[in-house]
Amino acid sequence: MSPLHLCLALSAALFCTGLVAVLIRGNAILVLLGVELMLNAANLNFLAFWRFGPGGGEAGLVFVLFSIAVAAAEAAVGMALVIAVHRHLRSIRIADANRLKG
Amino acid sequence: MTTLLAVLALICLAPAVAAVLVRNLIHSALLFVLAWLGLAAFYLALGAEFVAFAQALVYVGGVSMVALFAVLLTRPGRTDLLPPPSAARAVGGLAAVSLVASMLASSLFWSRLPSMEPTAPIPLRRLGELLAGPYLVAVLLVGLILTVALIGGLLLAAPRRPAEGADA
Amino acid sequence: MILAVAPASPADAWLERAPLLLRDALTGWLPDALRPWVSALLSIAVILGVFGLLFAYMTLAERKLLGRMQNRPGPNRTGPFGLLQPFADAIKALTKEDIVPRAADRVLHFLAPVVLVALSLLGLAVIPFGRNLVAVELEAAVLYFFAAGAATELSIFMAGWASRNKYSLLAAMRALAQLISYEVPLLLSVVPVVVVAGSLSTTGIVAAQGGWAAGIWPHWHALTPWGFSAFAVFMIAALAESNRSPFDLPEAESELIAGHLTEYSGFKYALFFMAEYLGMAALSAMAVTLFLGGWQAPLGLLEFVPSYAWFGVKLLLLLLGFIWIRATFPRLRIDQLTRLSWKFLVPLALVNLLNGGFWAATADWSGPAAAVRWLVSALLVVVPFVALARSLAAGYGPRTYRYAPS
Amino acid sequence: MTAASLLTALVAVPWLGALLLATGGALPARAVRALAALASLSTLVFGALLLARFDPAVPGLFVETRVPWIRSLGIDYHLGLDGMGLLFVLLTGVLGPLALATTLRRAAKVRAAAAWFLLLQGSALGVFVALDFFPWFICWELSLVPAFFLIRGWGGANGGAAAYRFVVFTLAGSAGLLLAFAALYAATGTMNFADLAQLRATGELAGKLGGLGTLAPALAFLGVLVGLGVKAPLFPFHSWMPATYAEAPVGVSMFLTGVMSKMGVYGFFRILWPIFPAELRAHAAPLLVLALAGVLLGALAALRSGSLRRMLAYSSLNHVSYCLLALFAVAGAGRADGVAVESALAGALIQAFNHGLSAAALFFVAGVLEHRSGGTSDLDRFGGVRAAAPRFALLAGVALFSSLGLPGLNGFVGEFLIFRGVFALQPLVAALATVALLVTAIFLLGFWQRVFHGPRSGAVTGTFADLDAAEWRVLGPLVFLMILLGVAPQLLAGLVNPLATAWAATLTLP
Amino acid sequence: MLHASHLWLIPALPLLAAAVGAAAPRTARRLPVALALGAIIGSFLLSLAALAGALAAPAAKLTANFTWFWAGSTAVRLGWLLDPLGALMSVLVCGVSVLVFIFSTAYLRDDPRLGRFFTCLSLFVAAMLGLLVANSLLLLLVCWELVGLASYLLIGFWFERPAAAAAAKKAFITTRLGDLGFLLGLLWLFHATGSSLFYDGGAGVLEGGALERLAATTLPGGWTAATGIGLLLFAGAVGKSGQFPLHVWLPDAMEGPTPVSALIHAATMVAAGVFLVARVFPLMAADQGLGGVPVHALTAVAVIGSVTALLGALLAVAQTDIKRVLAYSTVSQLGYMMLAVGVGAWEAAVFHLITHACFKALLFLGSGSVIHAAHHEQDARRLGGLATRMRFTYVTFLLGTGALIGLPLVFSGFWSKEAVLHAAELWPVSHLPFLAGLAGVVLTAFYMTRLVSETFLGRARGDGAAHAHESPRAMTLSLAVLAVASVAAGWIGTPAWPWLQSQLTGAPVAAHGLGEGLGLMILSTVLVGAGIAAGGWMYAHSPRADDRAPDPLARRFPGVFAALVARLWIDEFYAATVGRLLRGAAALAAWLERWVWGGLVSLTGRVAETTGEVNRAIDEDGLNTGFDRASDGLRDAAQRYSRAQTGEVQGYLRAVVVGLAVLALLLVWGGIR
Repeated sequence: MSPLHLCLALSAALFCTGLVAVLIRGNAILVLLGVELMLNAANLNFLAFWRFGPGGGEAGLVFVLFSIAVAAAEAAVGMALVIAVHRHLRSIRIADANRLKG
Repeated sequence: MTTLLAVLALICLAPAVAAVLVRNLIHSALLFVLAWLGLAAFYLALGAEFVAFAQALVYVGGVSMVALFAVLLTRPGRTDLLPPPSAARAVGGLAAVSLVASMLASSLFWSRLPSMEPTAPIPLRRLGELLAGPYLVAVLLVGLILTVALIGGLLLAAPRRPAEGADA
Repeated sequence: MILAVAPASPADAWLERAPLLLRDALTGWLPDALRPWVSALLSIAVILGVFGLLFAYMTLAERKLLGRMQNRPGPNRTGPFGLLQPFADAIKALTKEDIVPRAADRVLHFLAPVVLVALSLLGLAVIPFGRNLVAVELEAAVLYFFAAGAATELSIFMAGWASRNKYSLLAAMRALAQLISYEVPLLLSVVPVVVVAGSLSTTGIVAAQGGWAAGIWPHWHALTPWGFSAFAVFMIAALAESNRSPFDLPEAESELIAGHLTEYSGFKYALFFMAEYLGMAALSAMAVTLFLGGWQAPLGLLEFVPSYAWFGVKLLLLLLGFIWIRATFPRLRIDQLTRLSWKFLVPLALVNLLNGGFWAATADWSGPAAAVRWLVSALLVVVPFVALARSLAAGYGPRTYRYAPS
Repeated sequence: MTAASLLTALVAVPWLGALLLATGGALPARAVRALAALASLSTLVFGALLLARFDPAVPGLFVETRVPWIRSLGIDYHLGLDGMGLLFVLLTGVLGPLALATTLRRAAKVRAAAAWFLLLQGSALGVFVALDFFPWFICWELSLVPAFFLIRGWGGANGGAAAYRFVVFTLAGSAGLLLAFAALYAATGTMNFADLAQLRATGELAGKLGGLGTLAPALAFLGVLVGLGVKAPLFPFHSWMPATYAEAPVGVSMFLTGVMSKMGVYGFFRILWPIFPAELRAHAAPLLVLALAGVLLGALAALRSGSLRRMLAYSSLNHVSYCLLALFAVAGAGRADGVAVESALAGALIQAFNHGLSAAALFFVAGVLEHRSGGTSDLDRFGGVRAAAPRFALLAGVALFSSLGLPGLNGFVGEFLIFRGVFALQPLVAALATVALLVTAIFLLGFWQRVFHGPRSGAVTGTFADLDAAEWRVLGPLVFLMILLGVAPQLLAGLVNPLATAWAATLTLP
Repeated sequence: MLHASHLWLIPALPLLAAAVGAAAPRTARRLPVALALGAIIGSFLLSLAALAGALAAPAAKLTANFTWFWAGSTAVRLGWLLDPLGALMSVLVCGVSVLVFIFSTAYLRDDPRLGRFFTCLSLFVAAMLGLLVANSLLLLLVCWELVGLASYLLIGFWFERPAAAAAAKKAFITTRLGDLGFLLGLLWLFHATGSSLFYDGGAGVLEGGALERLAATTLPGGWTAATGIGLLLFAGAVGKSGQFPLHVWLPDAMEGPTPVSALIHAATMVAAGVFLVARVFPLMAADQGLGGVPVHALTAVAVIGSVTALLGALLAVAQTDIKRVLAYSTVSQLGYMMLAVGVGAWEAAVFHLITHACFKALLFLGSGSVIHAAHHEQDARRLGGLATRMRFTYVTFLLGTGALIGLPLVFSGFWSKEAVLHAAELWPVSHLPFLAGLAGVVLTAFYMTRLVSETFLGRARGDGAAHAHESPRAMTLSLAVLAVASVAAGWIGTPAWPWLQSQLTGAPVAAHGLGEGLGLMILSTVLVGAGIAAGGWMYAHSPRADDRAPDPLARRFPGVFAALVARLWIDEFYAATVGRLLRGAAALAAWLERWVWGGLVSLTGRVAETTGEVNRAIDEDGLNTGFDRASDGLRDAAQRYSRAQTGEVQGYLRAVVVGLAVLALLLVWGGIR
């Protein structure tokens, strides 16, 4: 098994783990963390192909940096949203936030 | 190399899986942190030093803090311990697992990826030149996004507790 | 072998090379494959030993100095001048009962101090203690240092949460707010250094500070206007990061009964204590590296003194400064603390970022232009400082009490 | 400063000012006015700097910057100035601050008004310096937005309706413009004015456009013509104008007539003239009739207007039509004597500048009258203003006679050159157009007689004040320029002569 | 001696005075007066020097040309011209101006806007002098218009009076109508010759080459360009000099202060038309005519001039306002001048211009003195009996009258009028101008006698006249100087010593004694006598009893008199034709604006609206019922399906992922085979 395959396998596994978190955890915070994990998995793919890919892919590395920055922004806004939702509904269960009407 | 990576992958994957399954929210979040740290180590092993430290700094220092704050501020009590409806959970799990299976299968067994020699790591200075050169606009845009996110987070969460969304 | 003639360069002086020679002597007999591992272990051991001792005597020094400053003798019973006091304390802490509350999250309660100490030590790996004396040579060392430091916050949270005690939890929250607030100016004050030195590597930054202007004025960053400003911001933020007075709210004994440490006793408590001092030492070491020229001698003719000695002197001076501050300033309120960070230090550091950029962009100015460069840079420090200080102090007068406590 | 940064700063500084004002917090009104005035005056400063770089020996662009912008579409960030552009930039520099001061003087919501106005000014400048259709069109359209809001929010009672009409009309015209350039782009792959003119000069353009369809060249020409014609305005695309000028706040009316109508004239010279010369020549006769109709009917309609601002609006139509008359006469002339062509072209540009000055001054006069009378624009409500406000009457009189084309004031020079050129090319048209001179005199003097002469009556009561210092500051410079440029027209002619000569030379080539 | 390149100083001095006066604060009354007086005296001295320079070389056209600005690559050039005509006229204008200025200081002493008055006067003088020394038709046009502006300002000086304001506007617009011709003529000239300079070292438009070209260019109608241009330029002169049919503004212009009437509307500005025609005489005469008969632009000048001479004299007969009488008299005399130019004797015209300027200024100032004394009463019917109360004014007015009606031998008007009539008699084309001139002589004598009788003789018929007394010294001084000039100015151009003619033409004119025109002189003397006799019989013999009494002439010829009082309904005719045409055109334009162009817009909107309405109707009545039913079904179905819409994000996500998984599986398994 080559390192590239390993990386891809880990990436896929992490992605699925994140996905499972998103799908089955009822808590909004964990859902958000799951999303973060999925992003990480994507980052790992970038890095893997940067390192073991056909070469010349400096962009892969740089992209990961941007991706991390954006993920941080996403986390901040997401958590703020969760807090806002909690203030409104007194709950952070995603299932409770099923109305568009405030 | 592969061995090291495999060990690190396990270090990374195990907490992640545990985090998804553990019922205690705080534990779950802390396990996520562990997973991210493992991932940072994995990056380090891949030769992406800068990215690894950035990952640690941002996820361990930033995202995890935000998440923990959110957990504490929302005080879910025991509610999170209730599982979602079991049928839905089963369906979701099944779907996810099938997806995992298909992806793993495709990526590991049937892909015709050439096995490449690892490229040389990029010197840090080169990375700086890249960021300040061709990617300058992107850097500025990311800065803008972060600023907007900061302000947006503050606005969303601020009315009662001004400090809570303040990092990122 | 001792050479009688004067060495050609300070780097060749035997005293300078003594640690390396010692290392080579110790590892020289090993097979090649093992040598890096052993020398790494050796570095770890040395760091642990030196900083362990430093921790021990820092506590003593603190108590003695505080005592002196408060007009009392301080510990003087154990050993001559109380010199064995730290060891007595250590033995006491080790032999005390380890109490874990029943409701506590046992795992996290245990993990918190361990993680904290471990992470506090991590940062020391990239500090160049002397010429060629660095445990791990990293390109992104500065980044690494702060990434490692970021995890300390986590362990404080763990400690607070795992205790299942509302005081602990509140203290943990306050600690987090404080750490996050001061992380920003801390990092921002470092950025101009990186910009000017053009390197993220600690050795590179120290090397950039070598040499003297006009033979007497060291090229230390703290001795430039922007560097001075950054240094000041860094040190204030470092005070807060290491939970030292006057920013020691999370463990404020009088308000939160020692905060997140409430439910800790014995050796775990000692570990927290140790982590605090180690963190302080690490940040001070970083400050020395970034701003005070690292191991560089202040004057050319003092170069005969070994570099690690210079580093030690500087580090000790900073640490004594910490103690001095603790003895001098009253504790801040939580709102004052956050306000200081967001409304004063962060803007100041941001302006200083600009200042550093200006400094880097004008590196080739010389002669009269250099004077202009200094002047502009100084203005960029003084003007925002005055403006921000005024706005920060606006509305503060002698304290009045509108509502009498009933 | 480099030329490129000068050009960019020229456009960007008013926009920056607008941005600052729009996003800045609640500033005191005094600070808003000062900031706005500063941003607005920057145009004059940059204009002066550019003037210092002007080289009469160069007929084309004396400053230019061209940077690829959107490579995939072949769009460049192409700015540049020749004498003509500089002329209009200077006009904007003179009128912008004055109109701004007028707008802000008594406006509610000063900050918003200032921000909109600066946006308007910057956009107008963008039109004058952009040489690629893409940035040019952005500015062209962008100028509509602030104008709309200024008219609607700060205008008269029917400002909303007028603003809608104005915008709908202009947008309809712009649609034509856009389609035409879409066709040009489809045919040639470029939207750069200079490139298109080059293609035109080498004769490739016709073939390429023809490739789109036999009607394509004519339709493209028509689209551009309508787009520019609405703005200028060219008869009969002017129906938006009287209501708009009458309802807009005075300062905006000043700017609309002084600068924005010149955007249309400028477009005729910058786009239609170099890119569609053949079509222009082919359709010169009907266009000449339209311009003549604008000249005559504008003057006649002004004669019938009972409201001051409507009268001035029609007078604007009349004056702007002179410029177009000159252009169409030249276009239709083919190989004609160079002296006449030069004269007509130089005259048209000079007239555009001078009309900007005098029309703005007259609108300001109308604004002063309206303010003093509590908002009425009805000519019958005034009388004897000269007795009540002699200084005002003096300055207003200079503006009026300048508009009337009295020799010695600036209005004469342009009209004389236009007539000189047009007479040589189309004597009959020139003779007919002179009738409008008479009609102009009749309605302007009629206005003067009714409002300024006679015993005090109507709204002119004892409290009717003479000009105050702020009004002096607006009207004084305008009147000074009118006299200066009337006596020394070389100041303007020097800017446009190289271009006029060059154009005439290309026209007289076999 | 003044060099041509310094000629600009002559107009510049008053212009400066005007500029300073305009900028001076309103409260400073004395400053503009002092400046204006100083400037005009300076200009007077300068023009004397210029005259000396011009007379030193009468035939040489001394010029100083310069470039005003460049239009394209061609220069627009202006210039100054020093020749006897211009210099003489400058001296005249300055001289009369000095006197009028002095007069005005007294006449308008109490006016609050005295400073403004002198500022305007200075502006006028500056422009007039510029007009005289201009060597460029363009510069001449510029000054021409500025003169018009000054005239406008001064007629409307008392702008609070609606009549004055209306008269000012009428004057400006009527003259501008003529100016359109002038402008077109200038444009044509510019186009044809490429220059507007009169003399430019051989390249000017009044010099050989250009004239030949102009005369050789023929138009479709058989006219030459010279004729066309000449006629167009003459149109300008018609407007400015109050020639028929554009004479209507001049009587109305009497609404201005009397010194203005004297200076501008009698002595100088109105003569500018004559000056213009005299100036471009070579151009107008360039055409050789048809078949040897000089039928060209000048013919029109002669015809218009004679018609005006007769018409003005006729209309003057029935006027009661003393200034209006004098105004129509001016119209008539200007007609004489035009007549003279038209028959080719432009030097005679200039001669008459000079003498006329002196005596008409005298008459106007005299009337001003009367009006001033009679408390601004200027209706002759309410005056009378002033001869005893204002003896000095009476005597000078009589001298002026003598000059105007051409009492033989002594008075200047006699000599100049003889020169005009003599030239007309010799005109080969037609004798009608000559006859009209003779008729005018009778009428002139008649109406002036009537005027003098009504004003000065008899009893005072109004309060103003009853309490009148002699005017102040400043006024009488001016009257005295002008009286001397009115008498003496004729001696410079008698047939016995034709100094003026020879200086003007630049060639010696033979003195031929009194013999040649003796018959004509006797004839005109007789005619003058007849006019005086008729007037004296009707008016002096039996003066009116009071101001209500009907005019003696009206008693005898009521119809004629009514027509003359109504000024032959010319104004009404214009109002009914030109005015209505213009109003109609304007109404049409407004109508087009409102209904056609505006209407098109509303129509477009209306059409869009109607289409929408129709559309709506079709939709609602035709299609909607069907759609309603279908919609109901849809709604029911949708309600059923919408139960899947739980609002649970994770539910949706699960669905998505299941779908994705299926797809992925398909792809993967599909990819294997």
